[in-house]
Amino acid sequence: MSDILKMFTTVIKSLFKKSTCRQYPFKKPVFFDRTKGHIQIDRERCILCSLCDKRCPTGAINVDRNARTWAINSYKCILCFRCVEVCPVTCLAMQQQYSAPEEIKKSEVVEIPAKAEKAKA
Amino acid sequence: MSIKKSPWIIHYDGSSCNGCDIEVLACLTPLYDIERFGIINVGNPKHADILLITGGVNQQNKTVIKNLYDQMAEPKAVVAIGACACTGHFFAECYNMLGGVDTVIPVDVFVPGCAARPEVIIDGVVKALAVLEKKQQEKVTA
Amino acid sequence: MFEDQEIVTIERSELISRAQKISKEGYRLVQIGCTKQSDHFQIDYTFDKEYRFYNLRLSIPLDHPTLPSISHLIMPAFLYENEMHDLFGIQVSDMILDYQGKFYNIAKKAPFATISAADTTTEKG
Amino acid sequence: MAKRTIVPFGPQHPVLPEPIHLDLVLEDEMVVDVLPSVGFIHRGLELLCQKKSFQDMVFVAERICGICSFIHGVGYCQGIEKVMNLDIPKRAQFLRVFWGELSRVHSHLLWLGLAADAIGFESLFMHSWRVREKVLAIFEETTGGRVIFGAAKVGGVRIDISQDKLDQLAIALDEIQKEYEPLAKVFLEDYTVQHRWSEVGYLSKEDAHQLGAVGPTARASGLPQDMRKLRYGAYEDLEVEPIVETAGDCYARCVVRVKEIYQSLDLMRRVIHKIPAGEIETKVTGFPQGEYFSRVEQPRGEVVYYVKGNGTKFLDRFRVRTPTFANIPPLLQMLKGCTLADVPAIVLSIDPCISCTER
Repeated sequence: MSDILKMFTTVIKSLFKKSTCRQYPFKKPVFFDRTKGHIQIDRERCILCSLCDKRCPTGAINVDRNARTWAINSYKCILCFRCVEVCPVTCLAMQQQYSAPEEIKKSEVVEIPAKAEKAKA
Repeated sequence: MSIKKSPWIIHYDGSSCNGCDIEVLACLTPLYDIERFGIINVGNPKHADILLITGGVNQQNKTVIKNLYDQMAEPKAVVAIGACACTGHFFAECYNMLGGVDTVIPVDVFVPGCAARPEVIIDGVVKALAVLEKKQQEKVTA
Repeated sequence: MFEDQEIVTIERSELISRAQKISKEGYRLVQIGCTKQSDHFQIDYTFDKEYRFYNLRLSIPLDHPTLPSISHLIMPAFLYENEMHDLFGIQVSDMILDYQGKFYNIAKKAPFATISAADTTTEKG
Repeated sequence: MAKRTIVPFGPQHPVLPEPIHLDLVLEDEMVVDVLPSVGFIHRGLELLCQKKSFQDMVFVAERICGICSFIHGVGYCQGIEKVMNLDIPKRAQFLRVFWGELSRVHSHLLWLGLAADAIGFESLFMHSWRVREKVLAIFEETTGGRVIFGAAKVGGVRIDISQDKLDQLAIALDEIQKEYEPLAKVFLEDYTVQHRWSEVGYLSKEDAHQLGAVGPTARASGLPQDMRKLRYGAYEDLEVEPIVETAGDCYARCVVRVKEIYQSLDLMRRVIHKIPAGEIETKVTGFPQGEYFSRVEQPRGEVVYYVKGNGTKFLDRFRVRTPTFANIPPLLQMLKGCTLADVPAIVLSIDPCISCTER
C-alpha cells in the first residue's frame, strides 16, 4: 500500500515539476563564458604573421600573404584554442556560437584589408 | 510527408573517439530529447531514414558503412558528425585511415565540431530532413 | 611522486624461463610493447605485483624478428603478441590463438616497421 | 552433444554504441567459446608521434577516447614531465585531480545508464543521463568543452578556476550528490537490477589476477587494485582507498561503480578544500630525452603510457595500453558458460571502450 502511495506522490510531483528538457530549438541554447564555439578574427588587427597557420595541429587555418586572406576550415578545426594562444596581436578570439552544419564543406575566407598593416607598422 | 514528421535515425560509430557518440546519445536523453519530434534511434538500417556517422573511415569499417548505406530504403540521408567524419582532421594522416565519410558514401550534411555539440547535431538532423524531402519529391516526379 | 621502475635486460633464449618464474611469483602481466630502434626491435614485457613495476627488456634484430610466445604460460599475452605481429611484423611462434595477421586488418603490412621517422616528418614549421 | 552454432555479435548492434565483433559459439543457448575480432576503430594514432611535436601530441592523446579524454591527456603529460624532469605546480596537480575525478563521475554515470539500457530499464537510463548532464555543465563552465576540453598541457594545465568559482562548484557537487542518491538506491536495491545481474558473468579472484583484469572489473572480484595508490600527482596529498567487492559478478561490478561515484565526489570536495594558490604551469624548454612508463587510473582501470624521446621535438615511440585491452581476456572467461541472452549485459559489465582499445 505504502508503495502505491509513494508512486503517486512521485507521479504528481513529476507532473508539476519544471521540464528538464532545454526545449532547443524553440529556446536559445545555453552558453557559458568559456564555451568553445568557433574562432573569430578581427580583420582590422590581423598582421598576417601566419603563426596560427603554423601552430594549428590539424592544419585548419590557412594564411595567404600574397592574396591577403585568412581562411579557416571549421570542418577540420578541433577547437583546441592553440591559435588564440599564439596570436601576437590577439586578433583571434573564441566565440560561443557554434558553427552551423552545411551541405558542402567550404572554408570561411576572410580578406585582410591592406591599410590595417600600415597602421600597425 | 510522414518522414518529415517522424524520421527514424540509425547511428554508426566509424572510427571515432566516442566523444561525438556520447553527444549523439545525449540528444536522445532528457536534456535535449529529440524524441519530442518523433525521432527514434533504431538498430536496424532497413527501418531508418537518416544515417548518422561519427568518426572517419578506416580500412576495416569501410565495408560495414557501405553495407549499412546500401541496406537503407530510399529516400535516405547521411549526416557526418564531427570533424573526424567530415575531414578526418589529424587522423587523416594516420596510415590506416581513408579520411572523411564522403570518401566512401555520399554525405548530405556535414556537422562541424570536436566534439559536436548536441545542438549542432539537432540542427544537422533538421537540415537532413530538407534533403530527404527534396529526394522524395524527385522520386515522385521521376 | 613518480614510481621506481625496474628494467631488466635479458636474452631472447631466457624469455620463457624468466616469464615462468615471474608469473609463479604472483606478478600479473601489464603489457607487452615493442619499439623500433635504428638497429633492433626493443620488446618490453611489463609485470606488476602490488604496485611494484618490473620490466623485462630484450632486443631482436630487424631483419629476422622472431620471438617465442609466452601465451601458454600467461594467457592474455596472445593479444599483445598478435598486435606486435600486425604492427611490427614480428613472427611469434606457438601462440594459443593466432589471428594470422587479421587482428587489426590493416591494408599496409607492418606499418610501424616500414615507416621511418625521416620520411614522415611532414609537419609544417 | 548438442549442435553447435556460430552467432555473430556486432559490429553494429543495438546495445553497443561502439563496434566490436564477437563470434559466439553456441551449444543450444549456452556460449561455449568466444572469438573476438577488433580493429574497426584502428586508426594507428600511436604513429602520429612522428608527425606531431610532443606538445601537440596532447591533443592526440585526448582524442584516444572521448569519455576519459582528460585522463588520457594527463597520463601522457605525466610521462613527458618525468622524462623532462619538470616540476609541476601544486595547483595544477590539484586541478588535474579535480577534472580527473569529475571525468570519473561522468564516465560511471554514463556506464550506469548504458547498463540499465542493456537490461531494458529505460527510465533508469534516462535518469542517469539527466544527472550526468549536470556534470557536463560543470565541465563546460570551467573549461569550455562538454566532453573533450583540452585542459591538459605538458607542464601543467591551460585554464585556471578562480576560488569563487570553486566555492560555487562545491554547492553544485552537493546538488549532484542529492540527485544521485535516489538513483544509486535503485541500482543497489531494485529487484530487477539484482535479478538480472546477480551471478551473471562470474569472475573469480584467481582468474581476475591471472588474466590481468584491471579497474572496477578487478575490484569487483576482490582484488584491491587502484593505480591512484601509486600516489602520482596530487594523490600524494589525497588518500584513496580502493573500493572492493567480492562477489565477482556483473552486479558487483555495478556496485563498485555506484560507490566510486560517492568516492570521487568526496575527493573533489577535498580538492576544493585543500587546493593551494599559485601558478598553474611551468615553462617547458628543451625536448624530451629518455623513457618512462606512466601509469594512471582511469574510470575503466589502469592505463599505461610508454613515451620515449630522442632529444628532438618528435617522440621515438608513444604507446598506450588501455584498460579495455587488458579486460578482454577476463571478458572471454566470463562469457564462457553463459546464455546468449546474458551476452550484452556481460559485455557491457567491463565497460568496454573500443576506441581506447584499438586506438
